[in-house]
Amino acid sequence: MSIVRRSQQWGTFARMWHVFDATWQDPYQSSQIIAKYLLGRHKPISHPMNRCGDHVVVINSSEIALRGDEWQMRVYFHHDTYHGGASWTKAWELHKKDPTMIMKKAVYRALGNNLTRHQAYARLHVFLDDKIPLEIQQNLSSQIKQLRPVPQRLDQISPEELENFPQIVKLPETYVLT
Amino acid sequence: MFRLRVCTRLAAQLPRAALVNQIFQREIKRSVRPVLIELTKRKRMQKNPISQPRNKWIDWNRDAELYAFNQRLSEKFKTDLLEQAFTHRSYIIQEEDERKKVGLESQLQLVDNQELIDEGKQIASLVVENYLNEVLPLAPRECILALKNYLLAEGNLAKTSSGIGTKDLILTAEYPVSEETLMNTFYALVSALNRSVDLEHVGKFIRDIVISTLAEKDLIEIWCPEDPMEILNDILDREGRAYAESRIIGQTGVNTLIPVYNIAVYSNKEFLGSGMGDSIEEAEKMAALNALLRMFDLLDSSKPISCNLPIRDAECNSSLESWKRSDKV
Amino acid sequence: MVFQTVALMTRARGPDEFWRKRRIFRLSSHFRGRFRNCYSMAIRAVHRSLQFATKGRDAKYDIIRQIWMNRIDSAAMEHGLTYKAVKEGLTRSEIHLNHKSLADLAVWEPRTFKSLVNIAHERVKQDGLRIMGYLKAPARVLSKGK
Amino acid sequence: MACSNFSRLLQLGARACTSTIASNTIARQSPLVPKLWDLNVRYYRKMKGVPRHLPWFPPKPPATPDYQSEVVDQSEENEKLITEVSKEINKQIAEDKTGRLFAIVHVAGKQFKVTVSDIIIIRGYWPPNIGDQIKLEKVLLLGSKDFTLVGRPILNRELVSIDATVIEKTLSNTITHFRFRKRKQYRRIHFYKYQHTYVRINSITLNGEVNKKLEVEGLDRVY
Repeated sequence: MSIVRRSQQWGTFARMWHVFDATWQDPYQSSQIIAKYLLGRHKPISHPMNRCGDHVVVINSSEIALRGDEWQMRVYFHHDTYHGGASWTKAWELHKKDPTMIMKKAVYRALGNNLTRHQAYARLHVFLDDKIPLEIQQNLSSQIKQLRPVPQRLDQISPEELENFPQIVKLPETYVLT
Repeated sequence: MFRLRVCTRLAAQLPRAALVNQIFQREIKRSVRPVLIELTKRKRMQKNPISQPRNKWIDWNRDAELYAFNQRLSEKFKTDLLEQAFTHRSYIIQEEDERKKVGLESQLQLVDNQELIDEGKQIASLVVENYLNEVLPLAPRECILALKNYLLAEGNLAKTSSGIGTKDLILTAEYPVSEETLMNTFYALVSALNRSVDLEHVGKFIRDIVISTLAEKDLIEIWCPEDPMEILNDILDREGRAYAESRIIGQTGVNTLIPVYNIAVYSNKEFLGSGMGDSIEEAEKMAALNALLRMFDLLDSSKPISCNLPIRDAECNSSLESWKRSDKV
Repeated sequence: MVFQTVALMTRARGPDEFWRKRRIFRLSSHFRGRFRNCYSMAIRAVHRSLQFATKGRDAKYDIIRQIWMNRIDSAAMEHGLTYKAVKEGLTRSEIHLNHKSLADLAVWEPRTFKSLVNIAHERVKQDGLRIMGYLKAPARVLSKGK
Repeated sequence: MACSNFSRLLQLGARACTSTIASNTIARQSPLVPKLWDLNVRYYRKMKGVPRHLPWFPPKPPATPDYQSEVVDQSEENEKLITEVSKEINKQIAEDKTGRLFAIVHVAGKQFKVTVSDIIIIRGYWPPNIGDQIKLEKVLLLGSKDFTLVGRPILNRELVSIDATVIEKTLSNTITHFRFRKRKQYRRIHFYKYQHTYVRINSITLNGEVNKKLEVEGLDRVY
């Protein structure tokens, strides 16, 4: 193989590092996309026998948003193999214990059940906030688009802006809203 | 199906009696197996298996084979020249010695091919270089010479030579025929064709048989400049442009075992080429190499070597020391 | 019955089974354990493997087709379109490249593939198909041929 | 990364290729032939899989084209674009700077992506014999370093010529077709081979100019 071919191959089969911001994202929908990147299914060269998966760094996993009443209804099962060792943890409890766990479990499930799962899962790095180690930050080279835009919350808008926002009706200060 | 195949294979191996058996019997007889085992055992016990060159077999008809050689290649070799091209010096010496042993005094009426070989070497070298110059007008002289050396190397020519069927026709003392002899025979054939027809026809012969093998080769594997950055800067300097400047245009996995850097080289903000590598130095080298290959028109996307151009004299390409784009474009 | 010689006493045992078994052993030469050399086990394994081979020859094309579709999809997603939209747009523009060629182009000729995606996109937009989603059509593309 | 970077870098060139599609010479479709989608319009309108409409997303595109809005006549601008691009391509062709050409050809029911000195294997019965020089006429697409010509569905056969030679006719490996039902005394074994024809692509050439309007066409052969 000539050095030109070697270099071409090195570039083609490069392991990229993507970042995904999980703020206000549904972990179970976004894990479908993340799994695609981890398994390399987003590349035109992908093939079941071709290990071309990328690394994905998920940040702000503590800010995820579950749909509807899933925080109460979604339950995680664990058994410690002893009698009476079964335990059921609700999503909000698990999230309180470890804010990265729901994201990790969602991606683990989305990777599918075959031998590539563990290698692909090892390429997932989840962080609860946007503070990530410098050596990982330097590896990054691309960003995965969020599923939905993050809406602005009322408490994040500065009071000046709220003051200057055009109003249809200017209510008198003495008017009491009940 | 399998049965048929076994039968045919046996037919080739067994004496005639067994063959008759195969035709008239539905199955293979019980006696066949022990016989075959015995035969194999004996063959294995033989210390020096006798093998003879094909042209020593009694059914060998040399004249017919020479005629077939001519026809197969659709060439017009003159018969005496063809005969001479296949006759090596060692064969004549061997024959004369044998005659002396028997007691015959008369001289052999054979001419060896040494003269043809020397002439053929010159012709082949000339033709190949001319054609490569024509077909790769932007490549530097070093590249042309490297390609020529590759094409006219002993192994390559020997392969070509045996490919056109010279192996059994060669008259030489050695057996099996060495690569050098095969190569020399090819040169002798080239010269014989030159004397039989003309130089242009020989050019086509060499183009079709030797040069066309380049079409499937990666040329960079055969020739690759050693220090591309230095060469690139020399060329840019000669053309009066700014020195090459490299910039990282992409990188990923820097702190891992498999980092990838994508580096491009620019001259006065003009893009020259880009390359990938596992370190910055490597990627820079590849970028410079890419820029060079772009200039020399040796990329994958550049025009492939065509094997149907007419044979004519071409200008000699300039070497790396004096290569300039403005001369060519 | 009177046998004159010992040779005539021998029973005719029919054809030599060695060659029949040899055919099977040739096919089982790469199997593991006793499936390689014991005939009664080898014949069973060979039958199974030949059945798998027969079925697998057809099943292979389904898998290959899946891979082609996946490749086209991932290459199209790079330019913001789905597999479905690309295929639809190209068919409507009378460009009848099949899965294999499109996958080949996606891997080896990314620029050509991009231009095809753009054509498909423009066509899908013109015909007002919903599969286009919310993407903006590329500039400077004409998909209406005369 | 290689692919995405590559395409991003050379976006400009790719844009140039896309516009060639509209050229009059290349793309031609008969008005008599029913179009593929004519029958299925209703089906597409019912198609599912449309993204959910969230309040902060821009409004949906209409399901059918808006026929009542004002149509801006862009034909002049388009014509200008077409001439501009085809001029650039023709310049490359005239100077022989197209580089390596590749094409997608349709041979014996299959499509092959080929370039010069490739060998393609055609499976099954195919009449051409060893040594036959053939011209592959169904060219679906022709590409080079800087432009792509896309046929609708095929390119003009006077514009592109792909010459090929049949170099070998042989058979495939033996394929064993074995059917077996256990405990049912059912066992069938068949052996077969496919015919293989090896075809070497000798040259891919562009004859004449792209988007050139000829007075008379189709004179290269008479039926």
